[in-house]
Amino acid sequence: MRLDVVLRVGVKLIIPFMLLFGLYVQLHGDYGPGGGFQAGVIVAGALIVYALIFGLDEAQRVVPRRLVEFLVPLGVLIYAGTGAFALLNGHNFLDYSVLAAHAPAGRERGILLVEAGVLVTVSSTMIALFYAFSERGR
Amino acid sequence: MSAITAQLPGLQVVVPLLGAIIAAFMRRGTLAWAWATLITAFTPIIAFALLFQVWSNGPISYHMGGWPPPIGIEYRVDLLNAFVLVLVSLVSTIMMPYARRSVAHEIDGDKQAWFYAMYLLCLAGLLGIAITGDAFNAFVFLEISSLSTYVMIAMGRDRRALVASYQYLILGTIGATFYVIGVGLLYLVTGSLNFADIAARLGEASAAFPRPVLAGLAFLFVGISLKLALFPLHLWLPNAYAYAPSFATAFLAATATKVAVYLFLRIAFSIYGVALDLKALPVSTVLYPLSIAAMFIASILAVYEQNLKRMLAYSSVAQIGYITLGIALMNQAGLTGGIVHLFNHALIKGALFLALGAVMYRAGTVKLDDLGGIGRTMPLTFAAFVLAGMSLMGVPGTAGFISKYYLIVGALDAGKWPVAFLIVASSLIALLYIGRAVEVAYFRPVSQAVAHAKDPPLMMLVPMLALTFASVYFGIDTELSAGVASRIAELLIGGLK
Amino acid sequence: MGAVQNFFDHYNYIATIVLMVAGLYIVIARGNMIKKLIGLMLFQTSVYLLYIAPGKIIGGTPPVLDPNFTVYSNPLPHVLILTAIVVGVATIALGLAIVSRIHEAYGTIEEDEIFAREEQE
Amino acid sequence: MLALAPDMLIMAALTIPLIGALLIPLFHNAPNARESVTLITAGALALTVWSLLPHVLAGDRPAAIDLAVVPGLNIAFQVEPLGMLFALVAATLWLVTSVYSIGYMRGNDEPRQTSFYVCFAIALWATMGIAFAKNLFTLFIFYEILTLSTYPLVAHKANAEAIRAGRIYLLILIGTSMVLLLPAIAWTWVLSGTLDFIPGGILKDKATPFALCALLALFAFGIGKAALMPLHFWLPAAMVAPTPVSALLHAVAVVKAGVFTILKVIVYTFGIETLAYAGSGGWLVYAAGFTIIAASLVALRKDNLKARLAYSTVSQLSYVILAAAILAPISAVGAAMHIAAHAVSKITLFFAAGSIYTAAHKTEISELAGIGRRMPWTMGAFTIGAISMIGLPPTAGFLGKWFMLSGAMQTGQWLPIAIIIALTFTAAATVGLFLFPEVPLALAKLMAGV
Repeated sequence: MRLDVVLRVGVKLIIPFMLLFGLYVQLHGDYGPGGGFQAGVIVAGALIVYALIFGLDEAQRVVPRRLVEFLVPLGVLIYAGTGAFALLNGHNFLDYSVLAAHAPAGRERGILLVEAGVLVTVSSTMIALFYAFSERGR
Repeated sequence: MSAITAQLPGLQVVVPLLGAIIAAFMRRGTLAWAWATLITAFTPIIAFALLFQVWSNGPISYHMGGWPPPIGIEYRVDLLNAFVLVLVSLVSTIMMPYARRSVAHEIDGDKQAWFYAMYLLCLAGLLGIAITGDAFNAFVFLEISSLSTYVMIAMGRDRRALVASYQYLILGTIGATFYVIGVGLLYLVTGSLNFADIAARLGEASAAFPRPVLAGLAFLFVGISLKLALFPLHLWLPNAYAYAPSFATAFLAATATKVAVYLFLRIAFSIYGVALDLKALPVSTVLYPLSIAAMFIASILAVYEQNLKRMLAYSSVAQIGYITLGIALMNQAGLTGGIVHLFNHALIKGALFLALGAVMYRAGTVKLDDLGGIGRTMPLTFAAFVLAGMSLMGVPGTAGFISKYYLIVGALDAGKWPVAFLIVASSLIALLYIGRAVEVAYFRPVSQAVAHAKDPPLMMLVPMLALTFASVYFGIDTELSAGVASRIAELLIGGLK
Repeated sequence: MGAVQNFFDHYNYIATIVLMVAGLYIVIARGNMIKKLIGLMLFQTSVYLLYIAPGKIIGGTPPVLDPNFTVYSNPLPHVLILTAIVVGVATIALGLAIVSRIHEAYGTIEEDEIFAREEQE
Repeated sequence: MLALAPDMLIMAALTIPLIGALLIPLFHNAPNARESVTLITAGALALTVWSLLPHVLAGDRPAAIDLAVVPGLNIAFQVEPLGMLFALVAATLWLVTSVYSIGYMRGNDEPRQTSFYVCFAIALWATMGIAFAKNLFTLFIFYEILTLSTYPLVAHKANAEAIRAGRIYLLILIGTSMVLLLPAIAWTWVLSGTLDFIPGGILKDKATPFALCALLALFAFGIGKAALMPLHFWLPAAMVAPTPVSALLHAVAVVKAGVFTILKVIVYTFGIETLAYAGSGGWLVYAAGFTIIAASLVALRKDNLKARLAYSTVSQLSYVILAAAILAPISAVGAAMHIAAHAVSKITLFFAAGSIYTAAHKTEISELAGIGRRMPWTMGAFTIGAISMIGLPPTAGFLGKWFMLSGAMQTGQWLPIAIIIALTFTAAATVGLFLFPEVPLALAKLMAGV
């Protein structure tokens, strides 16, 4: 009889809500406290909780190490790429007004993309850190 | 064409930054090296274009994200930062061909690509510090370059590299945090983060809140001094330089401290100097004794050092003393001397550390006692070492002499003839430590470790010789070094209140 | 009375300074590398406070343009400190990574023991 | 004689030794070809320099290259009579020394001969640069190059003694030039805004007598190559070098570069009249006089032949300084004469010393009893050189002293006259003791008998 059955079941229940909350924080960043950084940590938290309860191997089956290492620079690339897109269109770096016909709309879209990049990088960095430290002990 | 020209300040940082990200995707060291070389080679082109623009048309202002300052981040290029940009990008470009063999020799295969990503990130950070006109943005770039530097140092073969990296991390973070506290105090009293805007508001703010303004200066001063390894805040430097991979050492010695000096000049002359009477502030009073102590104590420590890399590291601390002494003099000739030494020392130390990297590559050690007779087995490498060493001593006809000459004239102009004597007396100590290496290299019998050593492959030899040549050449043709430096000094002094 | 007034007017700065000095003291006084990092973290946190606290304006609202409000809190410090926090996290993570490798290489994370081991060689 | 334009000749004189230095290592494994390169280079240089002479004698002051390093600091060359004389002496004697050193180096089977010849050529290049320098800055550059290029020659033997001597050599010469000469140059620049050598000097009315005095002290002691006491001991130390080095460099090129520089500084930077008027040069007479006497006395006591010659050189160098310090135009001529005369006679003495070492492996004077009969030619030359050193007519040494005395008479300075005359006797005694070492023994016996 495994004593941690409560934890196992509880975590399985919690994780979807954690991910959803992460998404909420991410998207609510436009209007209130929130954004990619906070959301990234929450999303990573979901996986870390999973790994804590089910073990590192299980977690790495879900999100492999290679994928994490790929996602870290990818997020930064999304962020920098958005800025570079403006450059390629003859505007200054990070000038998001080019992303749509109407400048404020373009800026909104730009922020959305940048925050998405931040989400990817922050969450994957957190997971990468967790993997890196937890693998050390083995 | 003009569209690109307008984007140059942005590209200066964005190119290596994007390059670093893409390098992080790579797995193979050689590929990452080729990529890093390509990216690095772009940067001096941009820097020179900026320098020419600034030289003919005056300062350039670039608005990040299209937001005008002081709301948005401004990249502001004047002669001083264009000069630093040229220096950093040019030296790294010259060094890049060297990196491949040296890095392959000292770093495990699967970590090489990561090393180049860190290198590009560090380059982006350094260029970013040099180009930005925003105090907080400078902090971010400072941390970008520092964090990547810690990683590069920790990649050294020796386990002591880890401790060195840790110590640098602690001190570097304290330094950066001090800097950001200083910026915070300035922000509280002026409400702005833009260098030019702070300068415009500081006079008024200082009248209302004199103490936070002074405290801000102290925090900025200490923070940056930690980064530029001003004596006695240099403790992180010798070990970090000694145990980092050879290429990283050469790169950092040539660029990182120089950029910190730039930041110091910017804060002192473009913010405090514009708003307040710089000579009345306790900048020179503190800098004089510290610079002179650095020149002597660090040089003497270098004389007693057995590990050649550490020896040169101590010498770097001493040479930084010369640069800060030039700043402390605060007159035309002295400041020119400081700035031109920034340039010359980058070339000289770059050449010296590359030569030691070649020794490490062939002989596997840089302990002086193991290197008997190396001058005969690695003739070109050690010829480069001796020539660059002469430049370090300030032998006339080399670049080092030009800096010392300006410093001496600056000291005499300021009526401080004892300082002039201290400058020349301390450069004599350089003779001792370079001479010690020369004696071992040429007049001792060939030792075990170097018996089968020979000059490194061409890809390593050419950058080393190029920098050596430059460190002599700029003692004869000083158009690009002293010419620009004296113009910068004129502008900085002219801008003082 | 004036002193008390002064204290409550500037209590955020006093908290900042206490944190700052405490952090710095730990960094300098402790030989354990993890404790040093904790001190460093505390030190950095004090800076976050230094920036954030003055950004709040009494009676100000979140800085979303709205015709009903005229006084907004300053959003800039938050943005700056968000960046600073990220930098801080990265620094601490890197520091911890280095410490764990030092532990593997030396078998200890006490600075004096490490130096003693270096001396022996 | 080469029929080239004078500025081309200057360029040639400044490039030929350098080309030689670059070519010599190429023949590392072919000693005969290597030595031929040395000889050809030396010959070409001598020819070039002699070709310059008619132009200078005709009153021409040819100049070449004017490269501004930084505003106010130019690398520029111009030939004036003093420099011409120095270049002639050095270039001619290089040719002679080259022949001699080939024999010496082979005869003694010295190691690292290639680097020896390379450094020698670079040293000569530096000497030419010093001779033809148009301003203090150029002179200073080549002055330092000369020090650095002769350092490997001093430490050539690479044993503990040679390395120690090399350290002293480098430390004293670089030390004095960095710590004293460089500030002196910078100070001159700050005072006058130029560093050019201009007849009559550049410091007239620019500085107080006290400042002039201090500046002169910086120069006199900063130019360590002139071996003014107490900064002379690098010269005896340098005697561990192979004899050709001692002969050409430490009797001619290096030390003469020192006194030549002092002479140039006094004549063209301070201006004789400026100094004489300000009365700031008086102490130099005493300093030089002291060096002359003290070094002579030390020389008398030295048993090692080369060491004795070295101290004799220290003493003779101060003659030149003394002559310059008299501050009369005619004594400056005497100083120049003495540079040439001493060069020729001292190199003869060194050659003789080297020959003795090569042939008999003897270095101490006490071991040399009867050497004159075994090596009659060598010792004949030695005697003639020695007589010239004493300054007896009709040798070259006499002329120099004659002019110096005239200068001192003109200005009515009796101290220098006394020193010069006294020292003539000392020098005679030195040589006499060497030629007839049994005399003191006889004297001692005589005294004992009494």
